[in-house]
Amino acid sequence: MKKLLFAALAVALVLAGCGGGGKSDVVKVGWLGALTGDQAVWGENELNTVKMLFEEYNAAGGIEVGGKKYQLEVIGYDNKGDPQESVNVTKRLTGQDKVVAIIGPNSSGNAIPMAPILEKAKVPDIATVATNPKVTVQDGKVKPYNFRVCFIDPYQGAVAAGFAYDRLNARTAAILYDVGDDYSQGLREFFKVNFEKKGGTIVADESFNSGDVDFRPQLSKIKAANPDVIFMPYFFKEVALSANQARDLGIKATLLGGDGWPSDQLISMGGKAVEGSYFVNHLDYADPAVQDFKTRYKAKYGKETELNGFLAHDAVLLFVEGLKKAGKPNGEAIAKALEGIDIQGITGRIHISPETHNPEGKDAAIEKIVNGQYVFQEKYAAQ
Amino acid sequence: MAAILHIRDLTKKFGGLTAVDAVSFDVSEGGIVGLIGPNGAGKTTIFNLITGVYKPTSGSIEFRGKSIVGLEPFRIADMGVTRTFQNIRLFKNLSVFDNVLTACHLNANYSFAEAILRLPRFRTQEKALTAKAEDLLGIMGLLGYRDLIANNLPYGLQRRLEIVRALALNPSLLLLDEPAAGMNPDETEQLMRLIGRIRNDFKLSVLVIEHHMDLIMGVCEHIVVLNFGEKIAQGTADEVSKNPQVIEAYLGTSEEAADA
Amino acid sequence: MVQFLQQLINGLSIGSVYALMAVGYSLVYSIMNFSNFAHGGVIMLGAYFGFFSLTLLKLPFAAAFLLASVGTFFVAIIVERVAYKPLRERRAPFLYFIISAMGASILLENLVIATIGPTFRTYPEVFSKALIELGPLAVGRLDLIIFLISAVSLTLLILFIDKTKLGKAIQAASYNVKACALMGVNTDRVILTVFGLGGFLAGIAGVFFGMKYTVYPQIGNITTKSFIAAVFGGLGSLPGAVLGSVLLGVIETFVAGYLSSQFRDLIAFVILIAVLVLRPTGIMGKVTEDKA
Amino acid sequence: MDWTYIQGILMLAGINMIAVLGLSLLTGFTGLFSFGHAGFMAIGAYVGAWISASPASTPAGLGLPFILAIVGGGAAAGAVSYLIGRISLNLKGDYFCIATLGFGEAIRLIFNNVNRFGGARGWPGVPGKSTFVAILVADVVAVLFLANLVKSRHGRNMIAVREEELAAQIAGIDVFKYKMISLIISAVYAGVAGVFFAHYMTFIQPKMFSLTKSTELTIIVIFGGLGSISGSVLGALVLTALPEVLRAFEIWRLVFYGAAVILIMVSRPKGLMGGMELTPSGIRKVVAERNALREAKAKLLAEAQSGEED
Repeated sequence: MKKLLFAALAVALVLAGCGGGGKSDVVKVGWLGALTGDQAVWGENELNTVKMLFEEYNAAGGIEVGGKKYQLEVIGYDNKGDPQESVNVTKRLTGQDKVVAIIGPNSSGNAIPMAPILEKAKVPDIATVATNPKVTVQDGKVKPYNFRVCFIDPYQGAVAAGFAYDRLNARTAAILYDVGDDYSQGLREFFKVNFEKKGGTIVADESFNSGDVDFRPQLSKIKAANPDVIFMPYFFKEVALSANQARDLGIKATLLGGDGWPSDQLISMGGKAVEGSYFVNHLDYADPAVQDFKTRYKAKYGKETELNGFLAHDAVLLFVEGLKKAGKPNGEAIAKALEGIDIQGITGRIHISPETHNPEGKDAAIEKIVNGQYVFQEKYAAQ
Repeated sequence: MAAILHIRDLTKKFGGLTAVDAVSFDVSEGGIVGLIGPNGAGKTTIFNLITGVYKPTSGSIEFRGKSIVGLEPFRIADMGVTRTFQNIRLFKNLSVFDNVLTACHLNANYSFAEAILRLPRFRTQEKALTAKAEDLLGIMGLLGYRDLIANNLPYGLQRRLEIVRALALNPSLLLLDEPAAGMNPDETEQLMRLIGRIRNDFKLSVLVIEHHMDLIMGVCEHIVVLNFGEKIAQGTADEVSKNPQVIEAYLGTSEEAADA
Repeated sequence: MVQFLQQLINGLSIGSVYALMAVGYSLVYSIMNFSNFAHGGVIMLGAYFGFFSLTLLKLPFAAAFLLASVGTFFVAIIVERVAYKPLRERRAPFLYFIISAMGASILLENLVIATIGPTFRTYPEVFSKALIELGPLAVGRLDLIIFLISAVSLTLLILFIDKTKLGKAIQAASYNVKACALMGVNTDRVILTVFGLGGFLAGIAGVFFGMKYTVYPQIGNITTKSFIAAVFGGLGSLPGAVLGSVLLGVIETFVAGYLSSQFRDLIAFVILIAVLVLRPTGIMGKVTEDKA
Repeated sequence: MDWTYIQGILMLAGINMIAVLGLSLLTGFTGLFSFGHAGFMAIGAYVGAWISASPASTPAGLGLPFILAIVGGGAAAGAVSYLIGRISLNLKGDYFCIATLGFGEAIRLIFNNVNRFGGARGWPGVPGKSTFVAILVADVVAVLFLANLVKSRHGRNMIAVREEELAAQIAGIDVFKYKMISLIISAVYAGVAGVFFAHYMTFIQPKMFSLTKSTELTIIVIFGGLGSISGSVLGALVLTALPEVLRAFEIWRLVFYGAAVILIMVSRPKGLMGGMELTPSGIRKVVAERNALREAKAKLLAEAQSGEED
C-alpha cells in the first residue's frame, strides 16, 4: 500500500516535471487564485480573462520584445484561497515552471506570503484585487517584486467615508463587518478612522464570523442606534443576506459597501433590499472603455465577467507593457521595468509608483443600485 | 490474625435502588474470603466500591487501618489493592508480555527525562521490569504465549493473564471477580490450586466472587453471602451451606432462573 | 424592552434552524455513539435537491419539499452503507467513524462544487417574504412557517419513536445495540432506519435553510453550530437537541446583542464548556456510570 | 524536477509532521481525540512570531533569536493546554472532542480580535527562519523524543489508558495525569510546528488555523495508523504531498481526497502502518506476534484433536 503510494507520488511528480518543454519563443506567465472554495467564481473569471487575452495576443502574432516575437503561455494553478497553497504554487511556478511573472492572486492574505519566494526567484507578481497595503509595502519598504493594479484599503475606506460624509451628508454611521476576514477588517478600520476624522460618529460597530448567515442580532442592535448609513465591507452573499435581514427588521438607513459588492448575484439575491445602496468600485461598468472587453468575454465564455476580470485584464496589460519595456523575457528586468510605468487601463490610469508599487492616484468609482442596475455616480478621489 | 480489609456498614445507592445495604465484613491478613450470592446481589458493586470505581453512599472501608473511601482507583491500587474483572478487561491489542510489563510500572521510578535521554537508571530499571514480567509469566505458565496479542489468547488464559497483571502490582489484597467463569471443571480445579498457591507464594490476601460452589467451598476459609445487597450470612463453608436463609436465597434464584 | 423581545425572536428563529439540524445528529448519535459529521453534507444536498426541484423541474413546493427529503433519505442511507457499515462490521472504534464521516463530508461538498459549481443560488420565492409586524416587532413569515413545520416534524418523529414497533426497537438499540442484536432485533434495519430518518430530517432542514439563506456548497459548515447545540443539550437525546439548539440560538443572540458581537462565539463556547463541566453529558444527555 | 518546489513541499510536510507526531501521542497512543490542535499551532505561531519578529516592523516583535521563538512558542502552547486539560480532560469521548473544538475556535476568535497581533489581517514580516535543515533537525528530535517516551513506563501507561481506561486505573495508573501529560506534550509539538509554520510562511493569519487544519492533522494521524510513529511520519509526507500530486485534477482533487479518506478507513481501518513501527525492533515485534499467533493456533488445534481422540 505504502510502496504503491510512494511510487504513484514519484511518478506524478516526475510527470508534472516533464510537462513544460522549453520552447524558446514562448514566454511563460503564471497565474494563481482560487479555483475551488467559495472564491472560485472570481478565480475562474481571472484565469479565463488571462487565457483569452493571451490567445488574442498570440493570434495577432505575439508580443515583440527586444526585436523578437514571443508567444504568451499562462500556467494557472488553484490555491484554494489558502495562503499555504499560495506558497506551494508560487514555488512551483517560479521553481519548476520557470515563469517570468505571475498574475494574481485575488486576495491579500494569499499575496503577502509570496513575497520572499518572489524575491528569491526574482519573479514579479501583479496582484489583481489584493487591497491590503502590506501586499507591496512592509515596514515602510517596498517589496521589490510585488505589484498591483487595484487601489488599496486605506484609499477605499477613505473614499467610502468621504462619500458618506460629504455627498450623502451622513453624520452617524454603523459598521457591520466580518471579523474573520482580513479584507473586511481592513476596510472597517480605514472607514472608521476617516469617517471620524471628518467629524462623523460611528454609532455601532458590530461584527459577525465568516460563514455566518444570520445577522439579525447585530442588525437589531444597529437599528437601535439609528445610523444614517450602514457600512457593509464584505462580499455580496453576506451583503445580500444582511441587507434583506436589515430591511426585514425595518432598518431604512442607506447601505454602503466596497468592492466586494459588485456581482450579478447581489441583485438577484438582494433584490429590493439593496435598492438605493452605494458602493465603491474599481471602475464604472458603463464606461465606454470597458464595453469592448465585456463583449469579448461574453462572446467567448457565454457569461458576464465579474469585477475581477477587469482587473486581471489590466494586470495583463501592465505585464505586457513591462515585458516590452524590459526588452527581454526576464523576471528581474520586468520587475525593474514595471516601476514607473504609466498606462491607461480599462479600470483607469495605472501609474505604478516606484515607492509603493501601487497604481497611485487611481480614481474610485461610486455606483448606486437603481432598479436592479448599477448606476455610475461619479469618479471619487479621496483627499 | 489482623484484618487487612475492614468494611463497616457499606452502602451504595443508585438513584432509588440500594445495590449494597449496610454490609460489614473483614478480610484477614493472608486469608481467602469468598463473596457469594445470586445475580444482582451486589457483589461486583462491592468490588467497585473497594477499588474506588464507585464512591460509597455511606459506610467505611479501611485497608490496613487506613480509610480508602474517596480515593481514586489508582491510589488504592498503589496501596496494594488490585482486582480482576468479571468481563475481562485486558489491554487487548498489546502482547501478553506488554500487558504484564505495563502493570509492572510501580516497580520503577525513573523520570520522563531519564526515559527520553535513555539514562543509566532507565536502562537498569527497564531490565529489572522485563525480568519481573517474564518471571511472573513463567510462574503462571504463560511464558509460552509471551508475544501473543492478548485478544488472541484463549478465554481461560485471558483470565489467568488478568491475574498475572494484577500480581505485577505487588498487591497485598487481590480481588478476583468470577475467575472461573466459563471454565470447565478441570480448569476450575487447576484455578483453585493456583489461587492457593498465589496466596502462599506472594503472601497476599484474596477476596473472591464466584458462582462455582466447588471452588468456593474448596478454597475459601471464610465466606460472606449477599442477597439483594444485604449480607445474609457469613462463616466457614460448612456453616454457610447449612444456613437456611442461604439455601432459600439460592433456591429462589434458581426458580427465577428457570422462569427466565 | 422592544429590543429585548426582538432579540428573543431573532434567537428563537436561529435556534429553530439549529434544532432541525441538531436532531439528525442526535438521532444517529443515540444509536451509533458517534458524531455523524457527514450530516452537514446531507443537509447541503437537501438544499440543492429542493432548489432544483423548484427551478428545473418546476414542481410545486410540497412536491419539491418531499422530493428533497426522500432524496436525502437515500443519500444518508448510501453514506451509511459506504462509509460506516464496513466499520460497524469490523467493530472499529468511534474515531474511525468520525474520520470516515469527515471524508464523506469533504467528498459531498466538493462533489457539488465540481459538478454544480461553487456559486450561491437563491431559492425562488415560495412564501411571500412579507413580515408579520407586531407593533415595532418584526417576525418573518418564513421563520414562522419553519418554526411550525419543524415543530410538526419533530413531534411526528417523537411519536414514531414512542409508538411504533420500529421506533421502540430504535429506543432499545439506543440503550444497548449488542443486547438488542442478541434479542433478535435486526439491528442493521434499525440503523438504516435511523440514518434514513436522519436523512429525511436533513432534507427538511436543507430546504428551509436554502429558502432562508440561499444555497451554496459550504452549507455543511454551519452544522458545526448545530453539533455544538446537540452536545449542549446532551447527545443522543432528541428533546435535548431541541432544547440545546434553542438555548444556543438565544444565548448567541443575546451575547451579540448586549455584550459583544466580536466575542459572540467565544462567549458561547465558554458557556458550552461551563455546562459540560457542570454536567459532563449535556443538559439532557443519558448519564451512564461506567460499569465494571 | 525543481528542488525549490520539492523542498517547499518537504518543508511543509516536515512542519506538519511535528504537529502530527504530537497529535499521534494524544490520539494514537493515549486514545484522546482532539479537534483543536490548530489552536495550539496558532498559539505557537503567534508567540513565536512575537519573539522573533523585528521590533521595527508592524506588528512589532522582540527581535530575539529563532531558537527562543521555538522554545517560547512551544511553552506557551503547553501552558495553555494545561488550562484546557484541567477543564476538559474529565469529559468523555465526543464531549472532550467538542470541548477541544470550542477551544480551537475560541483561540482563532481571540487572535481575530487582537489588533496588537494584526487581527484577521494577519501578521506579515515574520522572519523566514524555517530552513530546510532546521525543520529536518526538529523532525529528528521530535521522532526520537517520542520514540523514547513511548518505549518507557510512561509511554506504556499512556497506551494502557488508550486500551482500557478502567483497567489502567486499577493497575495503579494515574489516568488523569497521563492524559494531561500527553495533552501537554502534544500541544508543545503543535506549538513548535506553529512556530516553524510562521517562520516558513513569513505571514500568519488566524484563518490559517481553522477547524479544517485541526481535522487535517487528525486525518493524517489516522491515515498513518494509530499508535505508530512511522505511520505518522509517512502519513505527514504522503498526505501533504497528495494534494500537490492531485493538482492536475483541479476541482476534482478534493473529491478524490474525501473518497481516499473513506476508502482508507473502510478498507484499512488501522491506517497505513496499523500500529506497526518501521524499525528493526518494530519489525521483529510484529514477526514475533505473528509467530506467537501461529504457535498458539497450532497448540489449540493439537489440544482439540487430542481431546477428540480421548
